[in-house]
Amino acid sequence: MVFNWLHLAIILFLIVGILFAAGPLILAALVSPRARGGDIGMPYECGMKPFGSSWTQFGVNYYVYALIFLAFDVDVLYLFPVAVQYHLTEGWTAFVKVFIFLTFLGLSIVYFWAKGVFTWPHKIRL
Amino acid sequence: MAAQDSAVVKPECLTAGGARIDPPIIKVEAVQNILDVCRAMSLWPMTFGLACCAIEMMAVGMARFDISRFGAEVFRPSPRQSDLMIVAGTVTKKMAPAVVRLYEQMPAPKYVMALGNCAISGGPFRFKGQYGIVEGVDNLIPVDVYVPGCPPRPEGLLEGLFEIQKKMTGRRWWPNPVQGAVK
Amino acid sequence: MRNEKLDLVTGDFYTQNFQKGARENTLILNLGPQHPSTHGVLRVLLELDGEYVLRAEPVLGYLHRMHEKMAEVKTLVQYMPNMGRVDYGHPLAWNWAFAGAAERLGGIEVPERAEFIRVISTELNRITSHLLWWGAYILDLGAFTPIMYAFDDRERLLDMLQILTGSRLTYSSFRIGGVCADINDKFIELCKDFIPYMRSRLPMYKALVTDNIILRKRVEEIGVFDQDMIRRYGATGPVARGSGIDYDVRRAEPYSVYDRFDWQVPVYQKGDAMARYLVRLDEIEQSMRIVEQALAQLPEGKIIVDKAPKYTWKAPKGEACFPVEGGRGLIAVHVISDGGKTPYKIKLRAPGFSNLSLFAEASRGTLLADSVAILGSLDLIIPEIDR
Amino acid sequence: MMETVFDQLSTQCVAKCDYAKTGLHWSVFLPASEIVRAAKLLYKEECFLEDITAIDVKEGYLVVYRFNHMDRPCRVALRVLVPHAAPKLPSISHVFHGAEWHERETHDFYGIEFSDNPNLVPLLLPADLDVHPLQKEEGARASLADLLTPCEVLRAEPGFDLLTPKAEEEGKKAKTAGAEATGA
Repeated sequence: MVFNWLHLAIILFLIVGILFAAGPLILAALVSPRARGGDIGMPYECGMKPFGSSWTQFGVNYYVYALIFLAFDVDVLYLFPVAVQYHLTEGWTAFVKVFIFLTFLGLSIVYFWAKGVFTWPHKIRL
Repeated sequence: MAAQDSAVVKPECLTAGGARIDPPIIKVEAVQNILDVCRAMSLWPMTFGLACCAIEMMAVGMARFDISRFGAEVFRPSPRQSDLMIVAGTVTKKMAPAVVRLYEQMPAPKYVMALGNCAISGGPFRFKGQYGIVEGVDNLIPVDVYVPGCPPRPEGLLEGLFEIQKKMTGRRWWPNPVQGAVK
Repeated sequence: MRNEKLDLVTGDFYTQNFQKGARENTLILNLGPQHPSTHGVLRVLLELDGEYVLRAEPVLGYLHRMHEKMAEVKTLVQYMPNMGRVDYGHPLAWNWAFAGAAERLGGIEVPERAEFIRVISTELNRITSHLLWWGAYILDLGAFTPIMYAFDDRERLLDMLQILTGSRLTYSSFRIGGVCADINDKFIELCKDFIPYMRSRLPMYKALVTDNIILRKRVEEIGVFDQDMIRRYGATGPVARGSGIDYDVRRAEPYSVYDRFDWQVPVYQKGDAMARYLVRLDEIEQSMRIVEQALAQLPEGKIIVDKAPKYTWKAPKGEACFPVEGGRGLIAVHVISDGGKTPYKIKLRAPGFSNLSLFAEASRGTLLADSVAILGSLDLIIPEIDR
Repeated sequence: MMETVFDQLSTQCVAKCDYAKTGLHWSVFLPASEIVRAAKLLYKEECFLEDITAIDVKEGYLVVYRFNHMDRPCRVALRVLVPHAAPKLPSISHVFHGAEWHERETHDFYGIEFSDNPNLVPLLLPADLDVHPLQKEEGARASLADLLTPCEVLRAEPGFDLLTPKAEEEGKKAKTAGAEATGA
């Protein structure tokens, strides 16, 4: 594999990127004084000692929200190449294919809508 | 580097909670001076309004007295992102552990301004047989600047800010309203 | 990775006491003393199931400044500065309540001009209190600009009140038997400029904030209090008037010269946070009307009764209570004296104390963001609650 | 309107106060057992609780409940005398829920126990401070008759002598309760 200027540029770009990101952090660690001891390790909760841990069970809504975001995120991933090549296609086939792909995602929205994931009532009965 | 100067405050322990501040690894005079000026020009105060002085602290943040002319208008609610703790109001005995914990949870370099008579010495609530307040916040945490008044006028708070900047960088950066020249 | 260090039972006395009634798998959180939306040092213990508040318990006392214990150490005339620091939102109402109670006890008649100066300065102070609440409340809901406008107007008011009282925030300018400073032309001129200026600002606030769809979504239908709940907790002031109860101490038990002015008491029926918001904004308009009429009818004469009580004044035996309509509700100072140099006991009835006591029931089952909106709509000043 | 409430209660003394001098309309003395019934009656009358406080006098702690009405303002002060030795009172917080805090505050300052108050932990004082700051020393306590402004007693139980100034203060008018009751 012949080593030419392009590879060097890439490596340089990599190093500068890392330095640009990590540099201030390292500089700050070296140059600034450091607070130690006391409650600095304790999680900040308005000046009070926190109680119990936050590793408790949450409602399923939050998980489903993340799931829907993930689905559509991946969906956009697939749509990128389609967008690039779409002007080369002719006829309706490409359109129909993308349409089918999107309807399945739309179905997931309808399903979760029916399950009540998107309804956040202002007040719940206890 | 006021509260952090080991010469100024005994190094082994700054607060009752056993917190202390270690000096930086690279201690080059020139670098520290430059950094001090940068820190002085962008002090981020923590919204720690306890009582009446908090309203004057809010008034300083607003348009008329405008603390943002001096770089300190970003009032951070959490101690993790602030480096100036303005104790604005009466510290009661019930609130004392929270004050110490908030001070300890601030990253170094950190500075404390005791705003108002209550934070300096208990102020109007210091009388024989008082059972509820801590007379002066310097019993709990090391204080850099005391701003007297009940409540001090917003100009007083700005003067306190200049004092902290003077303590950090060694000189006053803004014209003195009375003499006009920079001392 | 689980954080073992925290699994052990921590928290302080109140957290453990609160935790006894907690359900399984809920998060106990401190909306603690140092929190941007609690305006001072109010701590609320929340039991959360995800976003929903199952149970809330306000914990007080983080700003208890022993006003009632100080009353037994100081003489009556010395106690006035405390009244400026019990409630720094509307201190002149507290000055009035205390001075009124002492005057009732001592049977002292206040001259006409002093009564009018009291009305003018207290109503202007009510406007500063409502502007402070308005700016801070919208700041709680997330908008930063309105507090800039509110404090801009408030500074003009503070300049005017500085002429009458000599200080910016913690006023103690009332005296037992009158007022300490007279109205001069500069004050009247500033007042004459301020009222039309403020009247031009209120429509702008209405357009900028009140009709803003984001605010309406955050504040309408939130924290609905019915009249029975208001009575069970003893909430008064804008909190009660937001739920359709037409109770204003200036109208119910008219004191001083309030019955000579023509003004309305704004009352809204829905009882949600929006209703309380609108009541306070309308009250700014009503206070300006009162100030205008009071300035027009300002009589000549002394501003303090001659031989007004001095430092060593001993109040006669007996008890007296004087209710006043403060910015947050019914303020009552109850002075009990045994004829000695210092009063036997002074009880301060703070409206914020009762208004906050209904928060636990009002925020059950609401979203966390809505419970902050309810807390802000109660207009809390913490030293008045902790006293 | 308020008279009907007082008639249904077994009050120790009912007095109509002069509003101009004291700011109160009625001042009623009740035994400790009557307070919950009084609260229920006043709740039916749509009154609201202004506040609860206590006065430390020679005879004991005088716990003062002040009620008021929102449409027809009429400030009623219900007074209950509780001995120093065992200051105990039934709680009215299940009738007026706002009373829970007022009772906790009075418990903080005076150490008066309010039985079945749902959460009788210190409200304003630190949890570990077990001194009750507003209690007076033995010598500083005044007797009740000196403190309250004399008001026109409508009805008083024969054995009720709290409001009569004690005979041993020589400059005092030695009015006996009997003369008042017959006069009303």
